[in-house]
Amino acid sequence: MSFLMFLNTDLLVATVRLSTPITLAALGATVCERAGVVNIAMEGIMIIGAFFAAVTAFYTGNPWLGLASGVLAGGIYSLIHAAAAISLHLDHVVSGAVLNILAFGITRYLMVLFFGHPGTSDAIPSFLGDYQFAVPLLSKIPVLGPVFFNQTPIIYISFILVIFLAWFLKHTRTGLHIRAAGEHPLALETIGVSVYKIKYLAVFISGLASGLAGAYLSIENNVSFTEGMTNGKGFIALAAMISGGWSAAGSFLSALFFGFADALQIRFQVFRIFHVPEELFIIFPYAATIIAVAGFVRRSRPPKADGVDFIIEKENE
Amino acid sequence: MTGNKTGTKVRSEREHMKKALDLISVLLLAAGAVYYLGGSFSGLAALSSGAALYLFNIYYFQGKEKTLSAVKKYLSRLIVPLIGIAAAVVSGAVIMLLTGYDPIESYTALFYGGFVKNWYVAVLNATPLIFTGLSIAFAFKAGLFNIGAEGQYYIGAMAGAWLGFKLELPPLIAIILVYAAGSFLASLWNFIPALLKVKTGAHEVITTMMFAHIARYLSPIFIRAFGGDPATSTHPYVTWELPESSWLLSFKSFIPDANYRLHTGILIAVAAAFFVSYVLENTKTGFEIKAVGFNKEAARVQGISVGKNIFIAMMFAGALAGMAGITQVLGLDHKLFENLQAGYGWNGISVALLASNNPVGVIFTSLLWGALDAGGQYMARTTHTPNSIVEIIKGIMLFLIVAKYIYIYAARLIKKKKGGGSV
Amino acid sequence: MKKGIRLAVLIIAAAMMLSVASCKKEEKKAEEKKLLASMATDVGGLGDKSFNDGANQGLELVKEKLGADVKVVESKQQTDYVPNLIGLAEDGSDIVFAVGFLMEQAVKEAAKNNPDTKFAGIDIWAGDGDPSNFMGILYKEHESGYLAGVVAGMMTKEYASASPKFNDKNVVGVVLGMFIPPVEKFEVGFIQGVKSVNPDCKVLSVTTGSFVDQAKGKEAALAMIEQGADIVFQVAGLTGLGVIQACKEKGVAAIGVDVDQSAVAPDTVLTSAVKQIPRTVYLAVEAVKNNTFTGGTKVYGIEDDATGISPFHEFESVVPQAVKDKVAQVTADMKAGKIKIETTRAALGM
Amino acid sequence: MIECCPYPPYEGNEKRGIMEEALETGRPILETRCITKQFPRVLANDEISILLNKGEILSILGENGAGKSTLMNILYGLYRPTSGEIILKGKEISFSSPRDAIRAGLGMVHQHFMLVETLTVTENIILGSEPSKGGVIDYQLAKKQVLEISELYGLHVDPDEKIENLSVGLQQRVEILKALYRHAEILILDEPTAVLTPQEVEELFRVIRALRDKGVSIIIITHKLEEVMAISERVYILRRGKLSGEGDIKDLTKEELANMMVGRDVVLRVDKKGNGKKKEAVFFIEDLSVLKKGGNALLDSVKLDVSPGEIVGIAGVDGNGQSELSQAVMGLVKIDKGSIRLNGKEISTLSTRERIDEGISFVPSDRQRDGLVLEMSISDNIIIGRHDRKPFVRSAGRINHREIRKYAEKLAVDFDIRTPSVSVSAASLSGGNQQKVILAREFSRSPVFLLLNQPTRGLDVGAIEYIHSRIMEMKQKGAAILLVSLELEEIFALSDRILVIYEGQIVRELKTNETTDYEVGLYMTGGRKKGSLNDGK
Repeated sequence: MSFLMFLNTDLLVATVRLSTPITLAALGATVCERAGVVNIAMEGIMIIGAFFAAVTAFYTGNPWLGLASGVLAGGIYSLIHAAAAISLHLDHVVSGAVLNILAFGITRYLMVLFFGHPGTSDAIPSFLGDYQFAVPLLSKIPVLGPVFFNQTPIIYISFILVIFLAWFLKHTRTGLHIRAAGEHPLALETIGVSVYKIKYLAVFISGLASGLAGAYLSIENNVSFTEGMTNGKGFIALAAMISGGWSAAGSFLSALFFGFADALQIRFQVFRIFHVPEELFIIFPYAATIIAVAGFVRRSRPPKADGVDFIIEKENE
Repeated sequence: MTGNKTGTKVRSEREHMKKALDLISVLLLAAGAVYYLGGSFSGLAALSSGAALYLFNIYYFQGKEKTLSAVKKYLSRLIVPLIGIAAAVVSGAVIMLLTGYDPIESYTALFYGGFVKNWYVAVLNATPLIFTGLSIAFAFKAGLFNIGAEGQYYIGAMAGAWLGFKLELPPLIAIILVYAAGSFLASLWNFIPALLKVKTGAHEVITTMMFAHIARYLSPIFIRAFGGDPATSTHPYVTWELPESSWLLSFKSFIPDANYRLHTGILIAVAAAFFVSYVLENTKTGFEIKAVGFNKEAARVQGISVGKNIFIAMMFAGALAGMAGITQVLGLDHKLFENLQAGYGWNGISVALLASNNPVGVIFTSLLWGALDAGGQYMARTTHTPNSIVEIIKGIMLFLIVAKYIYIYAARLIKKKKGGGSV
Repeated sequence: MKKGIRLAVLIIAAAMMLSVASCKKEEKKAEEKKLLASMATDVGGLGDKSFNDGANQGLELVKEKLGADVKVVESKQQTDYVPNLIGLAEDGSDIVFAVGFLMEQAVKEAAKNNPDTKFAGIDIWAGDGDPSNFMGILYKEHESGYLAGVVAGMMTKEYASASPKFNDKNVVGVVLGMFIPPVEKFEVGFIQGVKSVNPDCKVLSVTTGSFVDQAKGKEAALAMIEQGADIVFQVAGLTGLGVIQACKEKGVAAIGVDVDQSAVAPDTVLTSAVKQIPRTVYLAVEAVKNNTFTGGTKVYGIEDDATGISPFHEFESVVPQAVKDKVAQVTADMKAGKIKIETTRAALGM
Repeated sequence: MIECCPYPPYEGNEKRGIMEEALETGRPILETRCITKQFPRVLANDEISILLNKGEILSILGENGAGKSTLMNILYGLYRPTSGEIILKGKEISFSSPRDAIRAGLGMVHQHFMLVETLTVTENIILGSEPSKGGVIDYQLAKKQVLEISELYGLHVDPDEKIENLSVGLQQRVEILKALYRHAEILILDEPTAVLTPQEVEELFRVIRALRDKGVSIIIITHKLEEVMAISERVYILRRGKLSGEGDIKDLTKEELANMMVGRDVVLRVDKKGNGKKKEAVFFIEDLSVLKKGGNALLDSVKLDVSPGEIVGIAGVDGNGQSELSQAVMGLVKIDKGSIRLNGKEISTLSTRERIDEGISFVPSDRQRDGLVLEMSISDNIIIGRHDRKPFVRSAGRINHREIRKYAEKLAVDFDIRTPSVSVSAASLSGGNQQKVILAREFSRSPVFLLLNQPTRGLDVGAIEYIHSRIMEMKQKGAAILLVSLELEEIFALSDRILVIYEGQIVRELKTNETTDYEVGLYMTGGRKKGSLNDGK
């Protein structure tokens, strides 16, 4: 058997599929942190997004409505983080941790209400995976064609979002304001832009993106919602964003790296290349991330005012 | 001359008496705590009489004002948490009503189950939480987020089980050695994250979390290595039982009516909390860690090594989280299960935050969390309310207690109202 | 502000009235003593589409057929096991089920302390020293796995032309959740079954490390399908839903686990390697009702109809008679004890 | 509405005619009436009424903490006044955010620049008023506009450069451009000269005058008397939140201004008597270089020495290697070359800890970032660095809280730290008292060598006087002192010798009494060809 026969296009396609939820959540986190709000709540927001996407798709039979409601639910849920961290001046990490805890309680509670049983939802009648679409011509390009141009809707959205958000941060007014809010919020406030509004917006955007990541899991990659189906992906996204140097493109590449490592370990198992316990394969992507962080990723700088509370009128001047 | 001498004598007598009374009240408090944690409610009586004696002591020797200010001091610390708990309970009730459950019946079951009926379960739940909570709180003090406490917990549990098998020593010595060596191994689990943090600046949130995943998947390999032959053993996916010499003492051995599962790990946890508190408040190491945590730059300028203290904090945090695993294995299970949903690392974050990273506070928040979990189970069993409502209530509680700014807003609002009304 | 307070007061008052009202209703309870059967799940909780749900279905069956009251409580952490089991006993249960091998120690303790209540443990073994009011229930998962393997082994090669779902690569796969005893027995049985009818067949195997990660399950199955697997056996709980989804998308066949999973994707699920937990739960309760309950271990297998494979449903016409005959023959041999099936990877030299 | 006389009688001011005169000319553009701002604990502004005429340069003079900045922040919409009104071009207005103020034609250059360091000049200038189509910024147009304005006012700066790569003077220029870009008719400059060299100050004044000639009305907030005299036409003086005087510059003397500002005569002259003749130097730096990651030098072959009882001043524009120099001395940055010796011992290989033990004390420039752990108590901040020494620690690393408290209380008295208790957090102190905590810590170690980096930054006159006197006391006691300061006034007031640092090199050594601030300023900006050190001697 050829030792490296699994290094094929399918590996890359699998990489993209595995990294999509991570990419989306990491993109959202990038916007959020560029505006100076630390976000560790992606895991919780994703699970909320996944749940509402599945519920809506289940009851309406329309996965596109499910997509919309999952995204929106993520956005709305993230506003709790915005309110807590920005208006109530709660430590951002604390607020994020609370949101993660709450999300699991809420979905479990609602599972029983909506489906009458916990665990996994009933299968939705139609899912976004049915809308796989090959871009004419482009999908014929060897290797890259199937990887980037013959995919399902949310995967396309994630590609577009990477480019869009990188462009958005660089070239739009709001993007400029977001970057300024994370570096020097007072400078922004003093020229008449409300820092609070910008931060709220950034958190909301991150919520939408994480909600989309959740929707991907429940109604595009699969056809039902399962409690805990995010399985730590939100935190991997956090790692991807940090090792991606707080940039859209960097987050995408880091997420791809993790997805690649994960796809690779599955193939290691399929080919049973090493005779060691399976758990060692499962560990592989995590270990690879540590090595990548230690070896390749240099000290990248977070936005200067990341996680710093912003209060305009000081109590004791 | 003589008068002066008598004065001194009287004073010293009073001093002695005060000291003696103080000692008695501390002993009462300690004994009460031990009994209460042992599941015996007679401990509550000892606790309250100890507290009363303490206050009486202040009143008798220092006067009314001091007493009042002491009472005030303790009450003012409690007021925000109590409001937060009350508000969360009310929000929970509203949710239950909206979704068709009976709040009064549910809460009765929740609190009766958590604090009375199954109080010993609350204590069992709290024991590992105190350790992981301490671990996270301690790292927070140094400005680090030990998000991977869960991983150190697994390492501690594995180390505890392994050493428990390997060390064939008399009981007490075996336990001490298991704790020492096991927590050392768990602290080593944080060595690479600490090293990377200091040398390359790699964020500890990434590294400790990745290491947590790794530890989690190592535990099944470990269990298979130390478990019986799956084909013949009675319990194939659990390790063998530890020799009794490495079991922790159970409360039943000195409180006859205690639940037989309740072990003295909780006392070790409480002692650890006081120890951590002591280290932070009264040692130069604690001083340096706090200085580094609050302001790295200023600490560096004063010749305090930031790297060294990050190392100390990470390793110590690892050891504390490891002790949670050790205690669970030596005290409760006496073997290592494949239990990948333990979640003690995660809940440790909650209890640490809830206690504002105060080590002694962690004891109380862990007990509260443990009681809510135990009560939630009781509630789910005796009523129809699903116990996921408890998770929601816990989340709301966390918000309302930690978001102190809510109270500042509220105070301002009330003030404004009053001000506006009078004009 | 004041309005807000008033509103809050109103809500609270309303809440109290409501609850008082509901309390009163419940006071008038029927006095007659019904049989009460109850269970405590392990930390996996309900909705695992595996043993917890299986036991729960058993209780539903009991409720329906024996008219008994049932009660289910979900455990959240290990420390909950004993209080939940004892609590259920104190609630007047006639029999309490402990579900999952993690609860072994707990259920034996509970049984010891509540000698008047019967206890049963799913996937738990009872030894000589164990109390007589405790019954351990084990299953021969490897038998189900073996039968599923026989079907897979034949369909992937000999009868591959029966449906476009199958190819000529002679490869099948197994996706595992976490590597725990019942999972291992299913897998090992499956491999032996495949090899018994198709010695050259390649059996791929991937452990995902989770019972809830659908995406991971799907990816594992896809990786196998890429390598030519045309039948994938999932032993991964909810993760397995992703496996079935992958097979559905790629147009290959899947084999379900624990319960008949045909309903998940009728056109994809060839059959399921089942484990009749509901039935065994029902039997245990029935024994209590008839006062025939005895302690010790009860190992259910093919002879009790507790293991085996589910009907082919939509594949009824696809699966040739030869395969059905073979299944029937193997089943008969198993019942007759003619087939020795290993239960561990170690025994297979893996 | 609270009744308030628009022209309250000022303490000791009889020259009310100007106000009325100004009103009569009918060209006031901005007016405040009885502005009061009450913070929870401080009355920052107490019924302040001022008036700005179109096209004039107005100064607002006052010490730190007199309420100048608060007043300007109210004008700019950052704070809302507790009471009082603002009248702009004859209409009463109320700003709810800076946006309103900007729309109304106000621009502000803050003392601490409101520039985002990672963004380019253009991005900073257009921030908040971006030329855009559908939310997309038209960078081409923006750049063109920026270039046009900088051309118009003669304020040249590279529009594509990042702020972090610009000198302070240029950053200020960007700030002014930012205001002009928004068509500011009224420009408020908050302490604009604080960090500039004399040459840069002159350049700034030229720009200000040019702006005035183009019709911009300007308010300068400052605590420097000389500047008020040099640039402005009219002045208001604030003291403790109240107006304490106002008038035409031509009618006022410096002494009168000083008196109105502080309430007493100020002598910013320190008795610079040395203690006898110069001793052998104890502190040497030779050939010291610190390289940036890219490779260019932050410090380039620096050589200097300091004798006991001597104060050597390092003059330079911010960002020319001062902070690297102090970091190198303290061992906080890796040095690439060179040696540092104290008392004949090489210390450049020692840790920070060991250097402190060798007798170096250090007052960092940023007291909140490098000097104090704000969350810790005053007593902890006083003993930090010696927290592991007897008597503050008993055996086995146990801290002796009683000793610490005793010691801190003693130093709090010695150094006049005003606080209810030494156990409150350092964050609760005023800036001056925070600085005293640092001095108490550092001076009480009886250092052989004392490194001071901007020891009086942002403090009011009283605190500056006090700190200067303590520094002179240390000199008398025989400490060798190296003083880094951006304020030439301070360098001249304290030091015996002046070293000028420019782009990481010591470009000149000058004797204080043989040079002028103008000459030093010239070297600070690299104005003269870099001569060798010996030229000065």
